[in-house]
Amino acid sequence: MTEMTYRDALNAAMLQEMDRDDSVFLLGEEVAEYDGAYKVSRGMLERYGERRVVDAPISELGFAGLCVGAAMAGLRPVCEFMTFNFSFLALDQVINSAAKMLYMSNGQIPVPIVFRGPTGAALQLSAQHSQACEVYYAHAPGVKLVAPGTPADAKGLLAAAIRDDDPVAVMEGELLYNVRGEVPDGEHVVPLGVADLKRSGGDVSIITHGKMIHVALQAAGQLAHDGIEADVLDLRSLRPLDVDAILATVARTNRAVYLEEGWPFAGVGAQVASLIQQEAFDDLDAPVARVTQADVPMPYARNLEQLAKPGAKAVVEACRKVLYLA
Amino acid sequence: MTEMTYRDALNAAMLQEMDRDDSVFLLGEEVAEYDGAYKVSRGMLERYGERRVVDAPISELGFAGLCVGAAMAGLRPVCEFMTFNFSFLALDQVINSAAKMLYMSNGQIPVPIVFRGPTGAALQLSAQHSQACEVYYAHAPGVKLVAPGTPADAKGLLAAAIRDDDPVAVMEGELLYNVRGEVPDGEHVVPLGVADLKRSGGDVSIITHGKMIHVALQAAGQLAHDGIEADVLDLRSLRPLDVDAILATVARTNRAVYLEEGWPFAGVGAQVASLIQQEAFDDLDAPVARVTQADVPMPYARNLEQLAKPGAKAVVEACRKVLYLA
Amino acid sequence: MSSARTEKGDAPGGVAAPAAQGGPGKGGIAGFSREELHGLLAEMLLYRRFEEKAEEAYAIGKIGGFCHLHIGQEALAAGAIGPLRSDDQVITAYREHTQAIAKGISPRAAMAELFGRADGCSGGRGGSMHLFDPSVGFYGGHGIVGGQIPLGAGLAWAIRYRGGDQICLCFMGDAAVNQGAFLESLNMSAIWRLPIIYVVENNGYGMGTAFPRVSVTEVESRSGACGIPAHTVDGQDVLECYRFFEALAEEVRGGDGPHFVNAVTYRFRGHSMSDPVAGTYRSRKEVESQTKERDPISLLRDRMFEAGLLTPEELQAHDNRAQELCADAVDFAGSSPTPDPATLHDHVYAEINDRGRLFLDGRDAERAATGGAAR
Amino acid sequence: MSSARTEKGDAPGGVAAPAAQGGPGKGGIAGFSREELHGLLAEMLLYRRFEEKAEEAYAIGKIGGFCHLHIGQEALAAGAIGPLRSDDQVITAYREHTQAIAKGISPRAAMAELFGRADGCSGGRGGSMHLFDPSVGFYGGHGIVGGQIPLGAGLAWAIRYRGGDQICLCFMGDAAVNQGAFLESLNMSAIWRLPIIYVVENNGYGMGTAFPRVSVTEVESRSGACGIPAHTVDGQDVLECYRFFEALAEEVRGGDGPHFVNAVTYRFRGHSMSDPVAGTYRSRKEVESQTKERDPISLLRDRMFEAGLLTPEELQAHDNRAQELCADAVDFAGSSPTPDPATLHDHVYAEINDRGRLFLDGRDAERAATGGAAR
Ligand SMILES: Cc1ncc(C[n+]2csc(CCOP(=O)(O)OP(=O)(O)O)c2C)c(N)n1
Ligand SMILES: Cc1ncc(C[n+]2csc(CCOP(=O)(O)OP(=O)(O)O)c2C)c(N)n1
Ligand SMILES: [Mg+2]
Ligand SMILES: [Mg+2]
Repeated sequence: MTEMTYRDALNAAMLQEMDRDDSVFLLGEEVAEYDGAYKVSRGMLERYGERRVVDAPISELGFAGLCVGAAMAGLRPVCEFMTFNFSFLALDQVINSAAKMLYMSNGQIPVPIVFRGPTGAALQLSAQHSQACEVYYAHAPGVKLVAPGTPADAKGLLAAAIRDDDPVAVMEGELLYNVRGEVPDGEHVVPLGVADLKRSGGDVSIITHGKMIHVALQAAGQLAHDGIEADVLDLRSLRPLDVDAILATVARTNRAVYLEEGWPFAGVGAQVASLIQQEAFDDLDAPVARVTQADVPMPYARNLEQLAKPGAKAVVEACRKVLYLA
Repeated sequence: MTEMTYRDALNAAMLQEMDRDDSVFLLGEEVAEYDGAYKVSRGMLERYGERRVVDAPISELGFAGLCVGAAMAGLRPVCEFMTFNFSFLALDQVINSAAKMLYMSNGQIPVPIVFRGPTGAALQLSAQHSQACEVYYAHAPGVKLVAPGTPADAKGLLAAAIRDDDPVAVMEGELLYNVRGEVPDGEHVVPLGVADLKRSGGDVSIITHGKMIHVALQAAGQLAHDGIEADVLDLRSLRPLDVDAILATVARTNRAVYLEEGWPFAGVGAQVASLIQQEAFDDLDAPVARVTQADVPMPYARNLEQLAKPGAKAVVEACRKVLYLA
Repeated sequence: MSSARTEKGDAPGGVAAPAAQGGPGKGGIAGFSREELHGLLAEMLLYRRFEEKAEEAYAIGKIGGFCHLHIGQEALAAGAIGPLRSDDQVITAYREHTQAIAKGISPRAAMAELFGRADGCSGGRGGSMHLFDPSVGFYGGHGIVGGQIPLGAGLAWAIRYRGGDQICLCFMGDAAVNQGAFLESLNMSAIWRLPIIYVVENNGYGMGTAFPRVSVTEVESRSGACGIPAHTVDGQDVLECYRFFEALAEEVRGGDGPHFVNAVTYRFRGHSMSDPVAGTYRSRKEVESQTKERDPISLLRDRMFEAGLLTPEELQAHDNRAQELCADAVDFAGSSPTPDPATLHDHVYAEINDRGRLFLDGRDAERAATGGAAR
Repeated sequence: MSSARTEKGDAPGGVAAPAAQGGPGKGGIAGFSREELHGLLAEMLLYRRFEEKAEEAYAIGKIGGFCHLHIGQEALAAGAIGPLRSDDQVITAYREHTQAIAKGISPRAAMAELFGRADGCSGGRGGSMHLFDPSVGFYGGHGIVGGQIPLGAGLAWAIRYRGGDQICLCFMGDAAVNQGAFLESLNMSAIWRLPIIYVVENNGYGMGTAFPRVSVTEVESRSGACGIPAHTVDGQDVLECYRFFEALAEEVRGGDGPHFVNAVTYRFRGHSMSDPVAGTYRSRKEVESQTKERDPISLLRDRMFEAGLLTPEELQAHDNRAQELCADAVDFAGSSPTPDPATLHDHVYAEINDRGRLFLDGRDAERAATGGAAR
C-alpha cells in the first residue's frame, strides 16, 4: 500500500496498463505536452512518446470517433474528455457507434475503448461546466460505466476498464483529484460490477456512487452522533450494477436513500429506487428517498451553488425521514 | 371535429401558429421542397415561402444551434429533426445552450424554441435509427417535453409548444403519422403538463406516453376479456409531469405498470416508479412494474425486433403480476 | 484487379476476374487488358443485378426498413475498391451493398443480411445499412450521415499506430461534407498524416436536396481548409476511377498522408426504396438523360464493343453469370433461418463479467432465477 | 467610436470618448482625430485595469471558478466592437470581460457578475464565462468551445428574418476553428448570406496547444471551404482594427454576406487564472518579448507620444480614470448582495404552467404542501 492522490492513482493505472499492453494509448486535449488539464497524465508523454500519448484538437466528436475507429481495429484507446461536459458534442459517437457496433456487427467488432474524465460539479464553474453526465451514458446498453470515489478504486477500476473489451466510461471527479488514500502496490484491478460497502451500519442504507460517497460518509458520521448507524454502499459501477449488494443492504436496513450529484428526472437514483421497490418491496419499511442536485442548471454564485448541490444535511434529513424521525 | 391523420394534425398546428405569429418558422432537413421526409410539412413552403420554411444542410449541431440563436433573438423556431436519433449530434446545443440559457442569463434570454420529429422505433430501421430519446431531453431542467399519441393531442400539444416561451421537445412517432383520429377544428391548444386518462378502468393503472398508448389500450382490451379493467393514463407531457393524475390513478387502483418504448436504465418509467413509491407508498398493493424495450440496441431482423419491442403481451403479463394473478 | 472478390468472396464460383496484368495488353483500352476489362464489366453487372434483386425483394416485403440502392454508382465500387489490397480497409455510409461485395463480402452473405437472416454478414442484426465483415476489411455500413468519417480516421490511425502499410478508404455522400465530423476528421487526418483516402460519392443530392442548395462551394473545395489535396474524378468512368485509385492508393500507402476525392456520379433511383426517383427536387428528364448517357456499365460496354473487345454473346454470358449469382444469393437468403430468438441479448457486450447486472430489463434476474449463471 | 460605452454604459461617468468625427482631424494619426485616439487609449486602459482588478480579486478568492483574462488582446475589444452600432450584436466565448464592457455592459455590472452578486449582469448566476445583456446587444459569454458559433449565426438569421440592418459579430478563439460547429455554421451563413462577421482572436494557443500542432493550415484558410472571404488583421494595432472593422461592418450591413477575420493577437496571461503564463508549451522569453513589443496599449501610446498627441499627464489622467472606474466597480461588486436563495429555481423556465410538475426535486411538491401555488 502507498498513500497517493486519486490523480496519481489514475496515472498509476494507465502506466500499469500501458506497460503491459502496447495497444493501449491515451488521446485527448492537453494530455501530452501539458500533462493533462488536471495533470492526470503527468509524465506520460515523456515515458511513452508521441505515438501513445497524444494531444488532440478541440474536436470532441471527431477524436472520440477516431478513438472508436481505432478500437474497432483492435487498439485500446483511453479517450480523455477534459470534462464529460464537453462530451455532449461526442455523444453521437459514444451511443451510435461505440455502444451499438458490437451488436450491429453480430459480435464481429468489439470496441474496447475507455472514455474518461471528470463529471459533475467542481467549484463555481457554472452551468455549462458542472453537469453530472452519468445518465447520458448509462441509459444505453452497450456501454459500461464506473465512477470511482477513492484512489484505490480509481486505480483498480480504470485498470479494469482498460482491460475490458467493451466501451467503458470512467467518470471521475475534479474535486477528487487531490484526495489522498491508500492504494495497493503492484497490479491492482477492481472488477466491474462489484459494489463496496464503505461503511457498515444497519439502520439505514445510503446508496451512492462517485464523489458523493464522501458526502454520504459525512452524513453517516453525523447520524452516528444521534445513534443512527448507516450502511454506506458505494456502487462504484453503474453498469454492470451490483443488484445483489443493493438488495443485501436494503434487506438489512429496510430503508434506503439514494444520493447522487446529478439531476432528479430519470437519474441514477430513479433507476435504483425503481429497482429496489420492484425487487425488495416487502423489505421496505419506507419509500426509497432520493437526494439529488436541485433541479436547476448549476448557478455560479457560491451561495446558490452550495444550495443546489446535494450535501450531508439533505442526506441526514432523508435518512431521518425514511426512519420516520423527521 | 374533423377526422385526420396525426401527420396532418401536426401540419395543422404549424399552420395555425404560423398564421397567427410571423415570428414562427420551420427549419430542418427536407422540410421545404421535399415537403418533409415524412410529409409533415406538406404544402408549407408554398404557403409561407422560403423565408419561413427552410431546408437545412445535414448539420444537426449547427442548425439546432442556429435555431437556438434565433430564439435568443426572440423568434420562435420550429426545429425539425428528421428523427431524434440524429439529434445526438445536436445535444450540446440543446442542453448547454437551449436548456441553460435563461438561467445563466438570469432570465434575460428566453429560448422559445420547439425541437420536433419522430422518436423511437419504426419498422426494421435497425439500431442507429430506432432509439427512444426521451430521457436525453427530459433529464435536464430547462427543457420541456411532450409526446402526443393521438392526432388531437398532436395538434394541441404542438400548438402549445410553439406558444411556450421555453424550449420544448415534441416527440412524435413515425408509426403514428398515418394514424387517424378526430381533431377539433379551429384553434386547438392542449396545455402542457396535463395527462389524459385515455381509458378508465379501476383495477390496475397502465401509465405511458407517446405511441405506446396504443399498445396500452390494446393490452387493456385483452385484460378486459378476463374481467380486468385497466386505467390507461397517457402522460402526454413528461415535463411538466402531471403528478396529480399519476397519484390519482394509483390511489384508485393501487397498482401501476409503466410502459415505455425506451430502454430501462434510468428510463421514464424509472422516474415514474420512483415517484409513485415515494409519494404513494401506502397506496401501493404491489411494486410498480415496468415494461420497456429489451435492454439491447434495436436489432434489424423482424423477429428479433418484435421481441425487443414492448408489446401488449408483456403489458398484460405485468398487469397480471401486479394483481398477483401471474 | 477486382481481386477482392476472387480472393475473398465465398460465393460459389465468383466472377471470373483475373488479376491485374500490369500495363496494357494488346487489344486493350487505355492500358487495361482484355481480361481486366471483362473483369470490371462482370463486377459491375453483378452489382447492378444484386441491387435489382434487392429492389424486387423489397417490393414483396422480403427486405424491410430503409434500403438505399447504389444503382448508377457502381463504377465507384469497382473502380475505387477494386484496386485495393485485401488487407486494406473500407468504411462507408448506408448505400453500401455493392461496396461490401466489392470488398469481398459474398452476395449470399449480403443478401441474407438484407433479409435479416442468421447467415447474413451481420447475423441479421444490422440490415441493409449495417453490413460488416472485418475479416475482409469491410467496416460497415453506418446510418448516421457523417458518422463513418471519424471512424475511418480511427481505422487509419490504427494502421499507422501499428506501422502497417495498409490504407483506409472512407466513402461518404456529398451531403456529408456539411457535417462537423467532416472538418474534425479531415483536420486530424492531416495533422497526423493518416493513411486514408476520403471519397465523396458526389451524386448531386442528399435525399431531395441538390448540393448547390446547401453549399456555395464545390465539393472539391472542402478539403483544402485542412490542407488535404483534392482530386476530382469521373465516377461513371470505371477505367478512370480504377487507374486513379490504383495510383493514389500507392501514394497514400507510401506515406503521402490523407487525400480527398470528389467522385462525380449520379443516383439512378430514389434516395431509398420509399422515395420517388424524381419529383420536385429533380426532374424525370434529368434522371432519364443521366441513366441513358451516364450509366457506368453501358459506358464501359460500349467502349468495349467499339474496340472489338466484347461480343454480345460475351456480354450475355457475364450477365447470365451475374444473374445466377444473385438468384443464388436470394435463394440462399430466403432459406437462411431467422436469428435465434434466444440470442436477443448476445453481442450487446463482448465481456460478460462475473458480477453485477448488465441488463436492466429483467433478463439477468430471470436467468439467475432459472438457475443459469448470472448471465 | 467607442460609442457603445458612452451611449450604453451605466457606469457613473464613463470614459470620455467623443463620437467619431469622420475623417482625420488635424494632428491625428492615420486618419484618426486626436479625440478618437484618446478615446481608444482610454478604453483599452479601462479594459486592462479591469482585468488586473479581476486578477487581484481572484487571487483573494472574491472571484471563483474559471477566470480567463483578455490582457494583451484589448485592441480587439476596442477595435472590433468599437465601430459597431448599439443595436448590433456581439456573441463570444468565455474570455469576454472586456468585450462585454466594450459593447456596453458597465464595469460595475461585469465585476459584480464575476463576484457572483445579485447586481451582476447575469444576476450572479452566470459568472465570468457567462456575462449577458441583450439590452446592449451582448449575447454572452459561452463556455463550450465553439458553442457560440451557431448561436451567432442564429442571431444573424433573426436580423435577416426581420429585415433589419444590424449585424452580428461572433468571436472565437483559434482553437475553435477545429470544432465541427465551425464548419456547419460558416456553411449555413454562406448559403443564407447572413449578416455576420466571424472573428478569430488568434492568440496562437488553445490552452497549452500551439495552433500549428492542431492544424496544418493557417487560420485564414479555414473559411474558404465554405466560400466566405477571409481577412487577416494585426490584432495588436487598434487603429488598423478599428478602420478595418468599421468598413467591414458597413459592407456586411449592406448585404455582402458573411465575412471571416483572422485577428492575430497574443495572450499575455495563462489560459485561465489557474494556468501558468508560460511552461512547456511556450517559453517565458516568448511571452516577455510579446508583452514588451506587442502590447496594444503601449503601441498606441507610443505612436501618440511620437506624434505629439499625448502627454504623460494626459496618459496619467486616462489611467487614473480607468483605475477609478475599476476600483468603483470592485466596491460596487463587493457591496452588492449575494443572490437571494429563494430564487434558486427562478429562471429555469420562463413560463410556469398552471398544471404539472416542472421540477422533480420536490420543490413543486413542497410549495403545494405549504399552500403556495403549484409553483
Ligand atoms: C445525422 C443524420 N441526419 C439525417 C439523416 C437522414 N438522411 C439519411 S441519408 C440522407 C441524405 C444523405 O445524402 P448524401 O450524403 O449525399 O448521400 P447519398 O444518400 O446521396 O448517397 C439523410 C438526410 C441521417 N441518416 N443522419
Ligand atoms: C467543447 C470544449 N472542449 C474543451 C473545453 C476546455 N477548454 C476551454 S478553453 C480551451 C482552449 C480554447 O482555446 P481558443 O479557442 O484558442 O481560445 P483562447 O482560450 O485562446 O481565447 C479549452 C480546451 C471547452 N470549454 N469546451
Ligand atoms: Mg448524395
Ligand atoms: Mg487561442
